[in-house]
Amino acid sequence: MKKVEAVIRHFKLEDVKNALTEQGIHGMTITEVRGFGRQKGHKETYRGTEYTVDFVPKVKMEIVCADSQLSLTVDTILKAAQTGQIGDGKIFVTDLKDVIRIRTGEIGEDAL
Amino acid sequence: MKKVEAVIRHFKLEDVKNALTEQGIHGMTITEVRGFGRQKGHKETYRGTEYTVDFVPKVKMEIVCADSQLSLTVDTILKAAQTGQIGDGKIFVTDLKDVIRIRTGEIGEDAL
Amino acid sequence: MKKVEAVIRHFKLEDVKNALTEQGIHGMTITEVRGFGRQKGHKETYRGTEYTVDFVPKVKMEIVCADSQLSLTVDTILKAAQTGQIGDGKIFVTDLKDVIRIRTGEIGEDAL
Amino acid sequence: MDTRRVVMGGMVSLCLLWPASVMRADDSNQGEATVTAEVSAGDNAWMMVSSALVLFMTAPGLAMFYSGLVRRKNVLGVIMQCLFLMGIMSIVWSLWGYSLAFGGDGNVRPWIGNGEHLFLHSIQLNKGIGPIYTGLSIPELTFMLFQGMFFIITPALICGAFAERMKFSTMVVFSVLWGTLVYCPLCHWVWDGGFLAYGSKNAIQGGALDFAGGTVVHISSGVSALICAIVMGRRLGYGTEDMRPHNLTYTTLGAAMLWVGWFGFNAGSAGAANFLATNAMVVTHLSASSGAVAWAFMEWVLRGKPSVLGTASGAVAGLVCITPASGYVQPMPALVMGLLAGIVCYFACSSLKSTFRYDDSLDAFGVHGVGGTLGALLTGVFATTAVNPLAADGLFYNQDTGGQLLAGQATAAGITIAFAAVASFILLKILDATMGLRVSQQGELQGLDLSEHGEEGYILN
Amino acid sequence: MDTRRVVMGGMVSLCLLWPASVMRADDSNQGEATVTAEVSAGDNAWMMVSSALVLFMTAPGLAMFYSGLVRRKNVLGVIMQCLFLMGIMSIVWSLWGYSLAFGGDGNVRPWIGNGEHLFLHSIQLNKGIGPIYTGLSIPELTFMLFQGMFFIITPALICGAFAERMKFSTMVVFSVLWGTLVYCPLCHWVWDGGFLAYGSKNAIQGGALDFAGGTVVHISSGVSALICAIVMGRRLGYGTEDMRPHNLTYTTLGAAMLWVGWFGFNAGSAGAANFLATNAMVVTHLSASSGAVAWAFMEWVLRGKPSVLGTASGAVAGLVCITPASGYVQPMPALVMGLLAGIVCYFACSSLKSTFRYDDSLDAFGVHGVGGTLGALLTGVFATTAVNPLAADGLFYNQDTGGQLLAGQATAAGITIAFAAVASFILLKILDATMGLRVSQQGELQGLDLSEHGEEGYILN
Amino acid sequence: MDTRRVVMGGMVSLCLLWPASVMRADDSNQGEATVTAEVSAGDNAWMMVSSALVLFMTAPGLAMFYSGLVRRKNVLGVIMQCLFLMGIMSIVWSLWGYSLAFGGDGNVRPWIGNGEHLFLHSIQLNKGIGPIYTGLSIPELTFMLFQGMFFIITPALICGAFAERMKFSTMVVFSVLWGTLVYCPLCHWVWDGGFLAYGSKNAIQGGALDFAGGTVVHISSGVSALICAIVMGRRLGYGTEDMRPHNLTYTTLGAAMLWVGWFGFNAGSAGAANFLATNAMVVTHLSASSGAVAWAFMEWVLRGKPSVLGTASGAVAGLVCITPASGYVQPMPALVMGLLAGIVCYFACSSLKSTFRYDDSLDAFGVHGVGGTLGALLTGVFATTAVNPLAADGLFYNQDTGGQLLAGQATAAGITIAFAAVASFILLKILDATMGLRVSQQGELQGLDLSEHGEEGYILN
Ligand SMILES: Nc1ncnc2c1ncn2[C@@H]1O[C@H](COP(=O)(O)OP(=O)(O)O)[C@@H](O)[C@H]1O
Ligand SMILES: Nc1ncnc2c1ncn2[C@@H]1O[C@H](COP(=O)(O)OP(=O)(O)O)[C@@H](O)[C@H]1O
Ligand SMILES: Nc1ncnc2c1ncn2[C@@H]1O[C@H](COP(=O)(O)OP(=O)(O)O)[C@@H](O)[C@H]1O
Repeated sequence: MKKVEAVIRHFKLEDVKNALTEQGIHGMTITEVRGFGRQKGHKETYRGTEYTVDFVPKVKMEIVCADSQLSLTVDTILKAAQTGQIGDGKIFVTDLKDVIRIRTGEIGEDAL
Repeated sequence: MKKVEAVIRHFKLEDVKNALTEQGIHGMTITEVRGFGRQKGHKETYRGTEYTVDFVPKVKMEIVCADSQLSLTVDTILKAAQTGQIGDGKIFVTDLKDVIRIRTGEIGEDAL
Repeated sequence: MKKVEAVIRHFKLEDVKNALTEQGIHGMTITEVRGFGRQKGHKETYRGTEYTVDFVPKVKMEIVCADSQLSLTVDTILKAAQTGQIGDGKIFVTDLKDVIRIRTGEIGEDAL
Repeated sequence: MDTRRVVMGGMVSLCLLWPASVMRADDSNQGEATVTAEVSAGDNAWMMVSSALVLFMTAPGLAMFYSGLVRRKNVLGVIMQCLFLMGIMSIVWSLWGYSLAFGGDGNVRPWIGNGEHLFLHSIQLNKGIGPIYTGLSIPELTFMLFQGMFFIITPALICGAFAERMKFSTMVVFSVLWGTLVYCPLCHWVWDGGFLAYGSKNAIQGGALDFAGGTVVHISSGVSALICAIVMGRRLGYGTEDMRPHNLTYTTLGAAMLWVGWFGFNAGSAGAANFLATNAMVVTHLSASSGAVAWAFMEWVLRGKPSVLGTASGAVAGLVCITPASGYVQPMPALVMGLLAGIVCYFACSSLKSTFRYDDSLDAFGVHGVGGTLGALLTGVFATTAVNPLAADGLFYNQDTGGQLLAGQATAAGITIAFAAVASFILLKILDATMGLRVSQQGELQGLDLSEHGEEGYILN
Repeated sequence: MDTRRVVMGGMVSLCLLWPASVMRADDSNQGEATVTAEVSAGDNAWMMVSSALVLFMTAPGLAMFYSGLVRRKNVLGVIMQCLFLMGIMSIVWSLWGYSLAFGGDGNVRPWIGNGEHLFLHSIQLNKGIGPIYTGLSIPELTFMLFQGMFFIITPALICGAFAERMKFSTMVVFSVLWGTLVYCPLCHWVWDGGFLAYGSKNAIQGGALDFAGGTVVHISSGVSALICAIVMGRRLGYGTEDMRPHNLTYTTLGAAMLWVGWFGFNAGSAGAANFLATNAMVVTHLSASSGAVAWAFMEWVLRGKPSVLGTASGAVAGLVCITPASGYVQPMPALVMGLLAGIVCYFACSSLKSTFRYDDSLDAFGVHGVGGTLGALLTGVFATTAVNPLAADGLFYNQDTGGQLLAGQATAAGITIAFAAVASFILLKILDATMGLRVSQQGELQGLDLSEHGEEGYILN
Repeated sequence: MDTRRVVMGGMVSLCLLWPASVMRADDSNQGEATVTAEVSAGDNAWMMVSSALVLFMTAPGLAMFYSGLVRRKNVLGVIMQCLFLMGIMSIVWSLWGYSLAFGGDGNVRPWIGNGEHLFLHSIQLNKGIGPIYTGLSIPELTFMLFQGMFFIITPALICGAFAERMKFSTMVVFSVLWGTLVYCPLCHWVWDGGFLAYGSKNAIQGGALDFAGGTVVHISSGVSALICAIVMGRRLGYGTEDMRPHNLTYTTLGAAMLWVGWFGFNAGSAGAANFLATNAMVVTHLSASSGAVAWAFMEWVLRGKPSVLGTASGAVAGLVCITPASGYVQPMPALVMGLLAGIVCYFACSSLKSTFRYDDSLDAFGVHGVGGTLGALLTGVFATTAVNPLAADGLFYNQDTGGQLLAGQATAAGITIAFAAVASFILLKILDATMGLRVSQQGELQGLDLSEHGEEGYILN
């Protein structure tokens, strides 16, 4: 099994979620994160004191899926999250040892 | 070493934490997340405009442990977090290459 | 490729970020987390009712880097985040299967 | 559905307008009964301001004070209780509440008002005020409005006891019934010449001094709150889960608003912008001050740190305690009253509750019940005719009159406690059997904002 | 740069001080025209309080009410609109607005005021008030200030329609122009004896009763808001993205503040702390109450749950509706008016908007436009000379005078609607062509707090 | 422990009640000295409202304004300072502060008041007011209360300078000492006929006009704030860490509340609801307006974007600047004063601070010190006898009287600056040596909410 982590833009969240569910991918967990990369932050000035805000708010999406679903998942995210502007984000893929569903104790792909 | 990630219900956090510490597992990191899965969200209506809220607030717990502690950790979480209702959450297990304690620079299981 | 996750103190964030960028590491994603470990929490009393707050606010930093950059990354974090006091945090290293840049679809180290 | 709606609407409208047309027809007759005293602009201005201040106490004041103390998932539930009570209690007050409380002459009808003011019928054109309050130079409507604000905040105070678990529908019915059956009689007893009113013909033990609502407002609501907390039972997870206040900035800002609004509550109870109002305002301010400092110092000494919640709670305790006394005591005794209120309520909230393990979620009893009783008694100690010739000298100044006064104060407090407790208990039991008191377990876990109102308080991402 | 700054500053200063010195020189002449009636401390106290209350309505009241309804990223943008309008509109009012609105005699100049009060020149030393308001015993400056607070809140209400997308600079220019070209004439027509004023010589259809701003404030702003919403177009992502209110605690607390502040708005419109003020305050309170309860009950019946946003909105709807009527109707009809306002505005916000799919972001039209029109009409139904001998009996009491009155009310409402709509439309089109109405798409996505003001509302980690 | 508690409590009670009983015994004697002027309901209503408004300024007003500007971890610490000062300063004021400030006749005792009003002893039954303020028709208790509110807010303003790092215990001691040793004398000098009072027998350079507290409140607190900032040193991480305001919605809402409350501050300083009060209210409003707009425009021109923090700060700057002048200047000059305040304070906050690198965390000096001084001087320019016959014509109207006046204003400002600076410096050095000024480094890192009070501001998950 694989864990797909995608850091995306906030306003793409709804689109990505819908695209994924349309593809039959029905589970995910999201986290508010702040990212730093090529996309520049911005400056804020408070009574003349200037702050450079480097971190940009992003959403991280974690999706665990069977190996067979990996490319579907990645492709779907890629398509739905892309704007072509710097700051669209990244997708990270990790190997997963195991998944367990807490409610039933089911293990592996059954747990998804 | 392993990283155990468990997505659980908020009101189970205290129970799970206590169960883990009772078992001698004394380190963890938690994050506020929102989950999407079988558990349905809810509808909210604001002056007649209806919103479907799909994401449900959950807590993600990350516990790094020695390989030998893995099953104890997973079992403890399973037992403490279960309600039997849809939405109890999942446990993900990943292999970890390395752990370092920042304070001392210790590496591996010593760092836990 | 590797994913380096570092749980650090809030007030070290700026230092660590600067140290990393100085070393040419220009991408990272951070999350607000709460940690539990050797560092004790504190007590809060509200009208005579006492609560023990076990979880301590921390920042989690995720940095994906090429294998060759791993030790540089870890060392840089270690140095910048250390205070020597209990609670400095941990660094976790995981193997990463793949990285994709959403904007371009680039894969692997090119995506960083 | 549509026809049902129309019919419903029509009926409601009729109900409300019938008195309007009646009253219109009656104008000629009423004309004679109309009181036509001169309106003093200064007094009327002050009483309008005071009315606004007392409303301001309920919301934003109390709404912030209370809502900050609950968990995030119940923040709207608490605000809703305050806001909805502003609506429903005002309607009830105008339809029948004012009449039950202030109708008839308490010397003649010591138990409950009559129907003379139903629908505000008889007073809406009065430029002056009726026989009981003949001294005042404000329109009776102003008086009605000012008193109506008390009718809102009193049940709102009770909400502190059952926060985070009571069904909204039951809360509404409870408040309307409680207002009608507990508040209105009490108000009549104490403030409309009834059998607890100081100097009333029928007064028991000479009656009690209650300038702005020690018995009527604070003891009654505080004791009822305790009964609510006991009858409803504790919140799920009480004692184990994290139930820290989710937003102490709201609570403390709300406390400050209560402090400001309380000037209307107490100084407005003079019914005029006279010296008595000034005295009430000064002692109110000083009692709040020493209450705040006292509670904070208790914590400082006993726990090592003064807390902002403690300071805010102490201020409210001081305000509660001075309420019945504010038209009768002088500045230095007010400092002492606040001091005692801060100390006594501190122990009530921290020790009493944990000893008996009832879940008075926001300490409505610990602050209002205990502080109100303390205030009622201390009024018997510190009242002085130097401030108010209509009062008597309390125990501190004169053993004879003071002893008598204190007995009257204690009797009134006791009767209020017993009455509020019994009546609330019966009401709650009936509602429990019919509508149910608590939300479902799932609703409680999810939080009242979502389960009762389908909304969220903060969406901050 | 530096010299530019100095020159700029100098010019501005000159502009403002020129009238100061002129007016100083003129003092001797002005002396004669000065009205020297006695100031009543009570009335003046009440009117100063009322002025403060109306300012309190704009901020924190409306600022909280509105800002809670937008998304987090636009919270400061909304507060900024309220705060900046407090500044700029007050300046405009003192320089020329008051003169355009209240200069000259409306019986003689029915369309627009004259320049007699430019820079407050002629009134700043008046201890009494000019010919139109001769009954009042307050300094004209007090009256000017009180009216100036309306000049702030009216454009601020419009902001609800274009929230989350309008350019700040254009908003400022629009508000100044709208205030000058729409508000001032309307104000003159209705309140300075112009052609819509009840009893004015030039009145069309006998003119309309508008005690505290049904036409001048609520219809005008509500209708202009609708035009803004339509001309500006919908927000990006409207209908698909999550646009839930980010902080309903602000919205409900703000609604409570509006409620309290509205006492100044309506009861202050009596111009004195007399019986009429009391009546206005009582009916205002009752209409808010039944509005709140009615809207909540509509939701309860139709959707299963009463919401706190609904309750707050209903209270505001009730307040809007009673505004024009508050000096003319009695308590029970006020309950009915609030009830109807709650129901009608509920449908306006939930059905109308979704049917026609305009994006009146915060329902400025649904509440103020619809509620204001309803109130203007119902004034023609429930007004009674029993409350205010200067009024007429409405349809509910007398078919003849009532029919006539209702016709006058409807005419004034119609003219206000047409005028506000056309004028706003033209203004917006001109501004669209010159300055542009909307922020860039990127700015809208980022949020107005950052793109327009370079700040963030909450930094909570 | 328990016995200690009882003993402590007993002693405190004794302390407070001793004067109560004394004063009781003295009543007969005091009777003669009692001033028995007629109370004007209108004036008293206004002064009670004003007192409430000034309290409202400290909290919620200033508490929100300031607490929004710090980091999340210190939000309660700031609110606590305001709330606790409401308590402790009021106690001090009633025990000895009022007597030191307003006891005795300043013409006779130009340096400090005497003990005649200790414990409010001699004034608590006065229906009128003492010799210095003979014109007023309010009870002296009202005057005492109103002035007491200033005694709260002035040290609260200083808190802006040492926010996020000062020990709470030291802050309390500092405030009590500062209030007693700096505020009370200053107040006596300027407002009780002392050597800085305009027209006083002992006045230096003729004394200074200070209607509502330019020197007494703003210069004194602002300058002391600067000394605090310098003596305490900068916050840890100043200049490198993220110290952005954590909640600008609070700051701006708080600014709006300050604006509203300031009507009580300035117009209340008339002591009556007369024309002078109206004038003060109007010019206050206009100065706030142009201050807000001016600061925003400065940012707009120099940085490209007007900020909401700038607008709020500008409003406060305008309010500060008009404070000493509000009973002496006319509307148009008020617009100019606000304008200048907005511009000057903008530079003070953005350039001065960064140039000299002191950490005046919330710009207490930049706004109150600088704005207050500017206002004191401009009073000498724009004051006019047309508004207030007791004043003199300023430089703008008359070179002779104006030059003299301006000299008096400058002298008073200079003396206030020197006195506040030196006294604060000495106080701080003593406290540093004895109690310590700053929390531990660890406490500062953790935040004052936890380290000093053991509480958290927001628990939002
Ligand atoms: N090396 C990295 N490790 C972890 N997260 C990264 C890394 N590089 C980028 N990110 C995340 O991806 C986001 C987008 O990256 P950025 O370089 O700004 O744009 P793009 O992906 O379009 O090149 C960042 O905000 C950050 O959250
Ligand atoms: N495929 C997945 N990837 C990541 N997280 C998931 C996935 N499926 C479920 N989750 C997480 O687990 C939570 C519970 O899942 P859900 O399907 O609702 O209930 P259950 O686990 O009882 O079947 C979700 O809210 C989500 O946070
Ligand atoms: N086993 C673990 N799994 C995951 N996170 C951990 C673990 N142990 C510690 N942490 C994280 O590291 C932080 C610091 O750990 P702690 O034991 O307090 O101090 P130190 O690392 O200096 O020994 C914790 O707050 C927690 O977030």
